[in-house]
Amino acid sequence: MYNETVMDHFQNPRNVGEIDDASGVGEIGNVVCGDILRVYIKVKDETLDDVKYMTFGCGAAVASGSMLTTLAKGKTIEEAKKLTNKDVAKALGGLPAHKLHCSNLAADALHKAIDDWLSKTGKGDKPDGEK
Amino acid sequence: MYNETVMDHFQNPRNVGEIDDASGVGEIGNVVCGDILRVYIKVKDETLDDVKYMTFGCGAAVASGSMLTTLAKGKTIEEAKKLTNKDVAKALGGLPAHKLHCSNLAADALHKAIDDWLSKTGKGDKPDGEK
Amino acid sequence: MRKVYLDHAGTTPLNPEVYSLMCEFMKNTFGNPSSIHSFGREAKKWVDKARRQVAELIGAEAGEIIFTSGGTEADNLAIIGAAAARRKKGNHIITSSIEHPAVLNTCKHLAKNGFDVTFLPVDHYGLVEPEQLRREIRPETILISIMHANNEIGTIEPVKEIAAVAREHGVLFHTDAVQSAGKIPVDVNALGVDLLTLSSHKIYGPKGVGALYKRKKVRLHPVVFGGGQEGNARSGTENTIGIVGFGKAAEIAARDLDSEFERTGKLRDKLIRGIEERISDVRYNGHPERRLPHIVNFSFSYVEGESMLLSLDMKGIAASSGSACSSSALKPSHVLTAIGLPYELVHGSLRMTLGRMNDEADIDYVLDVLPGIIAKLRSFSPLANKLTV
Amino acid sequence: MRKVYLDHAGTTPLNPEVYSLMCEFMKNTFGNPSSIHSFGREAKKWVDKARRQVAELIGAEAGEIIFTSGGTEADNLAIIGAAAARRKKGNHIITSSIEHPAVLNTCKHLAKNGFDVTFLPVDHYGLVEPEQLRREIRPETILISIMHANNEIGTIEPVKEIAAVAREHGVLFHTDAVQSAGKIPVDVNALGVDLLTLSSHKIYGPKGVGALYKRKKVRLHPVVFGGGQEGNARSGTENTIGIVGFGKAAEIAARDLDSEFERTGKLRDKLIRGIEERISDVRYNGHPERRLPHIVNFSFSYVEGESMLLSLDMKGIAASSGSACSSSALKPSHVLTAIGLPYELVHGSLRMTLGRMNDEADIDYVLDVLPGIIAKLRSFSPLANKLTV
Ligand SMILES: Cc1ncc(COP(=O)(O)O)c(C=O)c1O
Ligand SMILES: Cc1ncc(COP(=O)(O)O)c(C=O)c1O
Repeated sequence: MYNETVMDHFQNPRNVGEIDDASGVGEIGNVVCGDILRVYIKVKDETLDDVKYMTFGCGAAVASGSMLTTLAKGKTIEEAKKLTNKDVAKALGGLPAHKLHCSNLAADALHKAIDDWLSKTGKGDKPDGEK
Repeated sequence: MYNETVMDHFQNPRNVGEIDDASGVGEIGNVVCGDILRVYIKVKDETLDDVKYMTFGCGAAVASGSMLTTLAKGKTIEEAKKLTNKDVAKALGGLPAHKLHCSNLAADALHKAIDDWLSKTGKGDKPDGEK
Repeated sequence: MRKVYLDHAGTTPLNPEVYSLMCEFMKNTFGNPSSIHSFGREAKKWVDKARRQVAELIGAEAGEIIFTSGGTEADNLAIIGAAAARRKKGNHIITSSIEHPAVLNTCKHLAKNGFDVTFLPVDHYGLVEPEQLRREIRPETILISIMHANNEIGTIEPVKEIAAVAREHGVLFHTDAVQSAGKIPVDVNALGVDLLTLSSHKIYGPKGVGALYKRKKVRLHPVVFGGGQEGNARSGTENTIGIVGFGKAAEIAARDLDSEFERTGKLRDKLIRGIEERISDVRYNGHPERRLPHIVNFSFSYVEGESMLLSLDMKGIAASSGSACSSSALKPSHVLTAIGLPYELVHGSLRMTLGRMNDEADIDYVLDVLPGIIAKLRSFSPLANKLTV
Repeated sequence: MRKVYLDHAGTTPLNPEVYSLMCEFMKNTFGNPSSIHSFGREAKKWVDKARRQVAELIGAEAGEIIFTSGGTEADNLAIIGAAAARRKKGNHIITSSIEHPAVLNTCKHLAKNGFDVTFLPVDHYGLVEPEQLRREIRPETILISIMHANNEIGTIEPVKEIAAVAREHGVLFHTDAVQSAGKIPVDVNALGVDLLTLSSHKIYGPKGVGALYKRKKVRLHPVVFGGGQEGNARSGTENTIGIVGFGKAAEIAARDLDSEFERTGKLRDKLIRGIEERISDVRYNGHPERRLPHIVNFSFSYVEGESMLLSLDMKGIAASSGSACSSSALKPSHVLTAIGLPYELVHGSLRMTLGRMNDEADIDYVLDVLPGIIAKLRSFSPLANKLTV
C-alpha cells in the first residue's frame, strides 16, 4: 500500500513531539474523519529554527508530518509558506490516491502555525491570502 | 440423470417399428415440444397380440415407449386401457421430475391406438371417457 | 472406451499450467486482498497480476477490468448497471434475438421493469444487420448489446460496424465476448466497444469467475451491494483462487491464439466435411465463413437431440444440443428458432465444439460412430417414416 | 519474524483437507454440472455432495441450499429476491444498524427504490431488542433481516426470539450467519429462520463461494439472470471447484465445532485479560457473554487504527480496525458508531480475530508487542497530549 519512504517515515517519524515555547501552533483535521495533525514552529530570524508535530492519524498522516517537518526545518517563513501538501506527497514518493485528500494535510497545519505566529507577533495584519 | 433400467430401454428399445396391418394406431405429442410417440397395436381376441412403437423424442420418450409396449403386449383391451403413464414411469424405476410431464406419454398413445381400433371396428361407439 | 470431449463451448478443462498455478497459490496465499496487512497485500499482488493478464488478452488497461463471478454476472452488470445509470436519459435498449440467456433474460427482466427492449432479428446465418440496427435507434436509446460471437452456431457478428453505429449515435455499446475471446482476436479498441464480457471457464480457466471490461469513464450502477470491492462496481470478497487461474488462462489464451485457431479450424473443417459426406438429410447451422474455429452445429432430420446426446455419450462422446429435452429449461433453442429452423430441426440439432482436448483421431472416431447412431434413431422415427411410408 | 494471523473474521486460510480435495477435484473433474453427458454428470455428483455437506452444517435439506458467489451475493439474493417477490404485499423492511455492508447497502439500495427500510438501533453491546423490533412491524412489513452474530464485535443477536416475532406476524425472516456458522451451533429449524446466509471463506474454505439457505416453499425472485442454474434462483455456471471446497469446509466445521469453540474461546479470554492488564485507557467492544469465540475488539484511546495495524504488521501481526483509514471506503465503522462509541474510539479500534492458525504463543507474542506499539503512538498523539498538558 505505502512505498518504502512512507513506511520509513511512519516507522521512524522525524521531529515528533511538542515545542514547549513554540512561536506558533497549527492544527488541522478532526476526529470524525480520523486524522488530526498539529504542527509547532520555533521561529528565529524569520526562519524555522525548529518544527515539530504530533498526530492522531493513519500511516499517511504520520509520514506526512514527518516529511513536512523535515522539509520545513531551516526554511525561511517565505519559503515555508510556499510548501504545499503536494510537495510533501512528492517528497514521500507518492501516496495512495485515497489518502491524498484526507491524510496529506501537514502543509496546511504548518501554514496555520505560521499564521498563528504572524498574528501573535502582529506581522500577520496583512494576510497574503495564501491560506 | 436416467437410471439403469431407463438407459437399458433407451439403448435396446423393445418393440420398435411399425405394424403393417395394424388394428389401430395412436400418436401423441408434437414437434414443438420435441416428443412424438406413435403406437401400433394388433388386436386378436380382444387381446393385444402385438404392440409396436415409433418415436421422435428424448431418452425418456424412447424408454417409455419401450416399457409401455412391453407392459401392454398380451394384455386384454380392458387391462390395457387401465395402463397409465405413471405405471410406465414406475416400471422404469422412475424418471427425472422434468421428464414426467412431457416425455412420459406412451400410455396416452396406446389409449389413442385402442380408441382408433374401437372406432374402426365400431366397438367404440360408447367411449368410456377414460381418455 | 475412448472419451471424446466435444463440448468446449459448454466448458473447458483446466489448462495444466493453470492447474499448477492455482494449486501453488492456494497452498501459500490466502489473504483477503482488501486487507491492509501483509497477508492481504500479498493476495492483492496476485489479483493485480491477473487483472493485467486479463486486460492484455483484450487490449485493455488493468484498471478497466472488473472481476465477477462469471460471464453471466458480467452480462448482468453490464446491462442492468448501464441501464440503471442511464435511466434518466432514456429507457430503450437494443439487443439481438440470439444472445446468451445471460443477456436475453436480463433484458427481459428490464423489459418488465420499465424499460423498452428491441430484440433484433437475425438472418438465417445468425447475423445482425448493422443498418437495420441503426434504424431502431431512437433518442431514448441508452444501450446496445450484441454478442461478439454466438455460442450455439459460432457466427461472428459485425461488432465493429455495430459499435461504430452506436458511437455515432452516442449510445453505449456492450458485447458478450465469452465465446470469441481467446479463440479469435478481440481488441476493445479495435472493436470500439464500451463494455465487454469475458468468462474464465471457456478458455481453460476455472468456472465461477469472469470479467467485465468497462471503458474508463463509463459509469455503471452496481448490481451487487456490499463492501465496495472492485472499485465499488462489484461487492463481495474476491474469488482469489479463481481470479489467479483466470489470469493465467488469459495469458495462455493470448499466447496460443494463432496456433490453436489454425489447429482447431482444421479439425472443424474435417468434421463438417465428414458429416456432410456420410450422413444424408443434414443441415449445417451457422455462417460458412464468419464463424468461430471451434463450433460445429448440425441438424439431423427426423431425430431428436437428447437421444443423439445419450447415444453419443454411451460411446464416450460428449456434445450438446439445442433440443428442449437436453436442457432443464425445456425450451428449444431460441438461436436456432431465430435463424428460421423449423422445430423438427431445432430438436434435431447437435453442437460439437472443439478445443485442446481434441485431435484428428477424435474426429475420425466421431465420424465412425455418428452415422450409425443417426441411422438407428431414424429407424424408429415416425418423422422419417412419414416420408418413406 | 513470527507471523501471527489475527484476522480470521476477515478471511481464513484453506484447511489442508479442503486444499487436497480441491486439487484432486480440479485435476480430474471439469464438466459443467448442467451438461447431460458423463463429464457433466460427474461434476454434478460432486456439487450435489457439497450441497449435502453444507446443508448438514445448518440442519437443512440439500434442496434448500442455493450456491452463490459468496456471502455478499447470498445477502443480496435474500433481501432483493424476497423484497421483489413480496412487493405486492408491502414495501417495509426491518434490519439493524449493525449489519454487514452486504445487507446494509442492499437495504439502502432498496430504500432508494420504493422500499421503506427501518434500521433498528442496538444497545451498547450491539444487541437488537426483540420487543422493540416487534413494535416496528406494520401490516406492510415483508421482510426482517437481522444478523446472527456481528462481524466486528462478535455479539450474538437473539435471533431465535426475533424469528419467533417475525413468524408470529407472518413476516419472512433472514439472518446473516456468515460469522456464526461453523463457530457456534447454527440450526435453521431450531432458530426458525426462513433464509440464512453462509460464506465459505470464513470457515477455511475458498473465497468467492457462499450459499443461501432458503426454506422450502419460500419464493424469491432471482437477482442474476441467465441460464437458470441453481433451480432458477441463481444463474451462471457453477463455481465447481469453490463449491467442492466449501462442502468439505462445511463438513470439517461441523466435525470440529465443539473443540474449536473451546480452544478459540480460551485464547480469546487470555487475549482480553492480557490487554486489560497491560494497557490503560482501553475499552472492550461487544457483549461480555453473548459473543462469538473468535472475535476480540478493543478501542485504545488517543491512537488511530491504521497506525496500529501498520505497526502490528511490521511485527508480523495481522489484524483489522474500524477506522476509516484502514478501509478504502473511508468511513468509520458503522457498528462501533451504532453502539455509541465517540469517533475517537471508533478510529482507535482494533479487531483481533482468532482461529485455527493461532496458539497460546501467538497470544503471548501479541501481548508482548502491543503495549509498546500503543505507547509509541500515544507518545505523539495530540489527543493524549491534550489530557496531560
Ligand atoms: C456467449 C455466452 N455468454 C455468457 C455465458 C455465461 O458465462 P458463465 O458460464 O461464466 O456464467 C456463456 C456460457 O455459458 C456464453 O456462451
Ligand atoms: C457478517 C458478514 N456478512 C457477509 C459477509 C460477506 O461475505 P463474502 O465475503 O463471502 O462476500 C461477511 C464477510 O465479509 C460478513 O462478515
